[in-house]
Amino acid sequence: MAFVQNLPFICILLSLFTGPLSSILSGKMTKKLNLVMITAVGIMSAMVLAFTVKSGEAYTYMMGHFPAPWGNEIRVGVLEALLATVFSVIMLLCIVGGSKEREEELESTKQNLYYIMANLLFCSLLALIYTNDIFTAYVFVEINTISACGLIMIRQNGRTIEASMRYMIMSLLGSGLLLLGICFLYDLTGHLLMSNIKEQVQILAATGEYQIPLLVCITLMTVGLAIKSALYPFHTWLPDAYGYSTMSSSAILSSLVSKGYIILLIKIYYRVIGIDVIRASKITNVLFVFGLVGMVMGSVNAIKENNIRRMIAYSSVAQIGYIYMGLGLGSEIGVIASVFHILSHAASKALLFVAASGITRASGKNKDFASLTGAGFRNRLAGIAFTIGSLSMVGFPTFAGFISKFWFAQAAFENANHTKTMLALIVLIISTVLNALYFMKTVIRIYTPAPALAKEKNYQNITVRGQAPKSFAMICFVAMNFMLGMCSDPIMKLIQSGLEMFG
Amino acid sequence: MGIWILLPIILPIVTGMYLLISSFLKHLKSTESELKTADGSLKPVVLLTLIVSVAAAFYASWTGDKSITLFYLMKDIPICFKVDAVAALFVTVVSIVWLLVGFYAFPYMSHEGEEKRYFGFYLVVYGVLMGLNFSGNLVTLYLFYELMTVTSMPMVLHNGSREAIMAALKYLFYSMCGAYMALFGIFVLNKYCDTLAFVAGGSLNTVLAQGNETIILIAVMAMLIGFGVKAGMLPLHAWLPAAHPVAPAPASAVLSSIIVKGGVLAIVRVVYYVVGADVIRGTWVQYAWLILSLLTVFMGSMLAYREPVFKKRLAYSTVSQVSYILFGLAVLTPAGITGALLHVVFHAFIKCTLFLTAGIFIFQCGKSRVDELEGIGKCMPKTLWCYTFAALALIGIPPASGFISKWYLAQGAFDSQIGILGWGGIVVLLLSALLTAGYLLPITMKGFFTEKKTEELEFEKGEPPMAMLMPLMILAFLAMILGVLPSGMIDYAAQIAATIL
Amino acid sequence: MSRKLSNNEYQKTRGFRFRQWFDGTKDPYLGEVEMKPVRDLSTATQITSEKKSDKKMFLELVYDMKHNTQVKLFRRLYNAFAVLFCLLLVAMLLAAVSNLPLIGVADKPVNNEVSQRYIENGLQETGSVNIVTGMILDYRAFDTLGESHVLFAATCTVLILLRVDKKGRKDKIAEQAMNDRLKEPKNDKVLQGVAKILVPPIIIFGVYVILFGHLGPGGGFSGGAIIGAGLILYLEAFGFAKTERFFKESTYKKTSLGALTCYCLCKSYSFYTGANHIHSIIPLGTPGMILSSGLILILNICVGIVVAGTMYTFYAMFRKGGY
Amino acid sequence: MMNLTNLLANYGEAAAMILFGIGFTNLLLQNNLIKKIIGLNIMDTAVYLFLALKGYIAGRQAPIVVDGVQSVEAYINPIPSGLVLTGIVVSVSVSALMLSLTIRLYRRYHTLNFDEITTMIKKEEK
Repeated sequence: MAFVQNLPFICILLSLFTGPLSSILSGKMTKKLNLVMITAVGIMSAMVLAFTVKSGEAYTYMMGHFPAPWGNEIRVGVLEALLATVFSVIMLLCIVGGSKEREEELESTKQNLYYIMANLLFCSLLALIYTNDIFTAYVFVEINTISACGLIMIRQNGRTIEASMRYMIMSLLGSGLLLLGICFLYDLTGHLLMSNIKEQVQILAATGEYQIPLLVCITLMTVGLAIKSALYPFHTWLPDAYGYSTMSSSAILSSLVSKGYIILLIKIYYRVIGIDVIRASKITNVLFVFGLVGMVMGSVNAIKENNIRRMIAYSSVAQIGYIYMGLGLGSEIGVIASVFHILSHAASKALLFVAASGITRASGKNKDFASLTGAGFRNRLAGIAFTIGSLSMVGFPTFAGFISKFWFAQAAFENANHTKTMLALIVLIISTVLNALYFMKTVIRIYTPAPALAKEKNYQNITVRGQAPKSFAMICFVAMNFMLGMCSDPIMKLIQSGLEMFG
Repeated sequence: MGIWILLPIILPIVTGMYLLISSFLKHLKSTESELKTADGSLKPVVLLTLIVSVAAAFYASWTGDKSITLFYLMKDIPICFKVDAVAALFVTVVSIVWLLVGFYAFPYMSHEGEEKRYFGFYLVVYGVLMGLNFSGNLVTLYLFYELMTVTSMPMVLHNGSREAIMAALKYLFYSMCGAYMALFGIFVLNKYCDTLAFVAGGSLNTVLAQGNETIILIAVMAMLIGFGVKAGMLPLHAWLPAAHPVAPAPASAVLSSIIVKGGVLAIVRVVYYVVGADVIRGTWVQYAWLILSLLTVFMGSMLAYREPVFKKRLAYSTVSQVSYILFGLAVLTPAGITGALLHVVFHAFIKCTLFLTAGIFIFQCGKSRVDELEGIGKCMPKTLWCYTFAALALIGIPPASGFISKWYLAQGAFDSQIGILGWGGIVVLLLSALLTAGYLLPITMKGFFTEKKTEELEFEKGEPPMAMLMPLMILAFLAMILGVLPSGMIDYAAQIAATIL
Repeated sequence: MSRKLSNNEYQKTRGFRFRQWFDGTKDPYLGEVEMKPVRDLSTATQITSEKKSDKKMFLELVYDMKHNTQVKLFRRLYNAFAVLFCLLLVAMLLAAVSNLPLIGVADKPVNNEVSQRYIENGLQETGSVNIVTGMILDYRAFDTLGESHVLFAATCTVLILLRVDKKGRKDKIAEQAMNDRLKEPKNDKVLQGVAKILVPPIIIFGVYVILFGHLGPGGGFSGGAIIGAGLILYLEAFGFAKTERFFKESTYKKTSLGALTCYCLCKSYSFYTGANHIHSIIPLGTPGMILSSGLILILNICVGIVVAGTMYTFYAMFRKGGY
Repeated sequence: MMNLTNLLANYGEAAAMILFGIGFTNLLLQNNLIKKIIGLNIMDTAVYLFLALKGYIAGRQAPIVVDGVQSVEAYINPIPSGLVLTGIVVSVSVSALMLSLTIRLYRRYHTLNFDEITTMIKKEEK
């Protein structure tokens, strides 16, 4: 067995171990440690990606001395490695980009706690991506929830604490349902390991036993994960949480955490239940409908919003709607489009958050549009970055957003059901127009010159060097968006092959 | 060889970007006095770039067909450019107008301020338009169409006043709506066409299309309406009268003479080069399109007739005139297409002239309402004569150019099998021609023949500087002369029509 | 701006914080000052009036169903929806349960080769007499690893929320903490007497439960909880002053760090060797002896330390936001 | 659909499900934060009850090897017990987190009613 195959496990253990280690170090040290750790994990994941692409097949890795159904194991394929790589890059950039805010908004004595939370969150994301055991997945979902809550409320004011209360309530409902679904599944199949569960489920589906419990536990797990990943009607905690927590937390949460749950859901569909059973169970239609509603309502709420951070938060509600719409189409290509959209949205939304914070810093940290006027001139790089992010969100060609929209449309066409096709296309266009409305409004606002305002409120200009980490993050994110938009083909191929070896 | 196409696209964009960035840097040390001061290096840079790229554009478009593929945006969807007859026609018109208006704009913008930003965007938009005209497939076209919207918007909100911003938002939102309806169409066609590249006569895959006619027709209709936004077609025309008056005169001149033609070009490409005319002939789509365009023609003229503000009146007349073109395209007959293409050229020159005249009126004596212009001919006769020629051409009085194109439009309406709509169309065209006379000529009348004595008129300045008058005269002259000896152009347009039908 | 410093620099200074705390400005957007500042008696009346106004506001916005129709409508809808949802859920679950395999019978999918191997070879493979311990600490150790980190994460969140930083803002809770200290120890003879008798056996029992986790019922979690309970009882009886002689935050951090590190290292060793099919050098020992079953004993001790520390930390934090 | 004899036989699981519903409803409907947390705990407990019943087999011992008997017939299924152990730890940490959040909210807004807290926050906005 090649040494490279150990790397995923080493990644998980490393990120897990840096959590406790950070607890005794000082804030600065923990930051360094955290950055080093994430970089190392990114490099290792890239190596794993290269290895899996070369070998062209997924492999399983025993966690312990005991083979599959008895011990835990993790399973590594192209898709997992790809996601791990991209996630670590985005995590790194988010942490780098938000360092200044953290220094100002967090108490000096609680800096290191932030990084503990970040490390544990990252670890849980990796574990969710790699694990092949559904109960392990549950445990790490809980870690994910708790540490995400920590990231929200570490900047302490009424809004964030209330928001994290809402968040906890919602996600506890979700994880309760998820746990119950897992128990049902265990009861029906007698296994906790995904592949074995799939075999058993196939047998059950063939013999037609336990149909109702099977359906129920599919529903439970789907609803649970949908609640946790803030699908439309369950999004109430989201705007406050993203709007008032410190910037890097918002970026990480919106671009990674909710995606982690969605990936777990995809994993459950493909590896635990089997996609054909899912299709037969028609649960996808429910997701489809909720996704469509989310796509529209999220954008509508975003239009009504007067606080830029909350606006971006609402737009990510809409984007999650896109992803669920893709899943709901139920076709292979739909899922591919969703996975690609997970990547592209992660890139562009994190960019938007970083850029927005840059803009608000140039406007005396006010987030309302009135005081953002002309901020594009006060903080040039942030203005440009925000524009690019908005264009990517709006689906401007040569940026990531356009490609994912294009693939969603293709997926809609692949779908046999014509009403679904038309619905998907029409809602796609409508929500795109709404996106354009509020993003372009913001862009025009930040490029309306207002020297008078700036003078009267004495807003400082922020140079590129004056915010070096943020500039670095923004440039990297812009490059990422551009890359995803320009050469989407290889990534699409990766995702495709990854999904093939996923099930 | 194909590399020549890139020059007129890249060069202006790069130069414009340079200008923008430098003006941007200037903005940072934002003391008003510094912003006001213009620097001498601007004019030579802009003119040099314009001339070089125009020359390159001519060279690229008139030395045989060529094509170039930049890179693949997605699997089998390249970003590629291609020269063909239509592209050559549009490129020529755009280049001439852009160059002349560029000359005109220098004195004008000197009192609007922010020249660097304005000319930066002016150049960028020129490059983008070149890309639009040369684009070789639908996705490239869409890309440059969006770019055109985004980059031409700052010219609208040049003086960042509140109504300017509102108008720009309106413009942006309408165009984006249209673009996304078109995008929907692109998604559909990508499924049912062999290729999104432009093939004369269309490349619809009949096997795939079997049984999906409805969705294809819906898609085509969506694209017609979507691209029709730029061309000011009926349901989504409202941005035009809002955006033109607030923009500075040179900007509104190019907006209504060139940018709107971008929509026309897109429609030509979609209908005749991707879908194919036969697909929509005789379907509800054609009739809907005809009816919409005719309604727009009539309504535009009516509104223009009632409009007191000069530039707004011209904007409404643009709405109606561009729909002449759309009508010509919609009848799907060679004569109709010929007329439409001719009208594209003529209307570009004419409407440019009219807007520049309006600009001169504002520039010299700050008069923007029609009723204030009484007796203007006494103090600036040359300008008013140019205006009058252009007006006559637009109305279509022989031998002026407008007559030719309208003649062909009418002929196209005759020999198309659209029954009553053909006749109705001709009636509407004549009616709207009368209205055109009704809303353009009074200015000439009042301008020259007024009861007031010369000393009663309160126009502080006389004729504008030569740099503004010259382009005006050239354009007016073009508008007339093309009507006097049109044979070359008619053959060219007829040839295009023959190839694409 | 009359001051020398620019606005941003000034906002970083202590003086600015102090002033903000002093006049009690708090801005939900900036959120520098979180707690309500200490108010002296002169402002008490104003506070009460504020309270009154709040009550009035609640009456209008929350409770007044008659006038505030939209609240009423929303509440009605929400409740109806929620109840409906829950009833639906319960009905669904019952329907599912009614089709599940029966309780207590041996032949159902749950009792398959997995549990069989755990029971039949567990003793030999893990060396642990207590099969459950063997399972969670050796067969499925990855879950348990995650689990102990769940505890750790929870502790950190509680620290984030409730820890009062001495050198940080000194505000209301700090005050409360002070008073709390002054009151202690509440010389409650009975409590102290009982504690004197009970605490040592409790802690010893906890240690026993941990150490015999692999031989009988018990294990790290339960034992740790017991030790934590003992510590809490001691704290209640003798107060923080005495407790801090041997248990500070640093103690918690160091012990839990040590425990988790040890845990991670052991597990990564066994994972690594297991995955690469290297024979693990850890002897399993003879089952039934206390020093047996390889790593399980060590892991139990680690878990026990973590859990005990966590329990005590929770209590101390809730009690007065510090050790 | 509803197999009643089975349901009666599985009375324990049915009870667990009803408990789960109760907890869920509490978490959803109660305005008082403490009651919400209690609801959460009820929910978790219901799941543990369910799991414990999964493992139970009539007339068998707890899975601790007594004098060397290692036949499957002797002991109940150990897996659910382990899962319950994990679940308990998770719920302990989560409720600790929720409680500390509650404490903070109470210190700041002097009330436990979630609606009141939200209205207070709205007031702060103004």
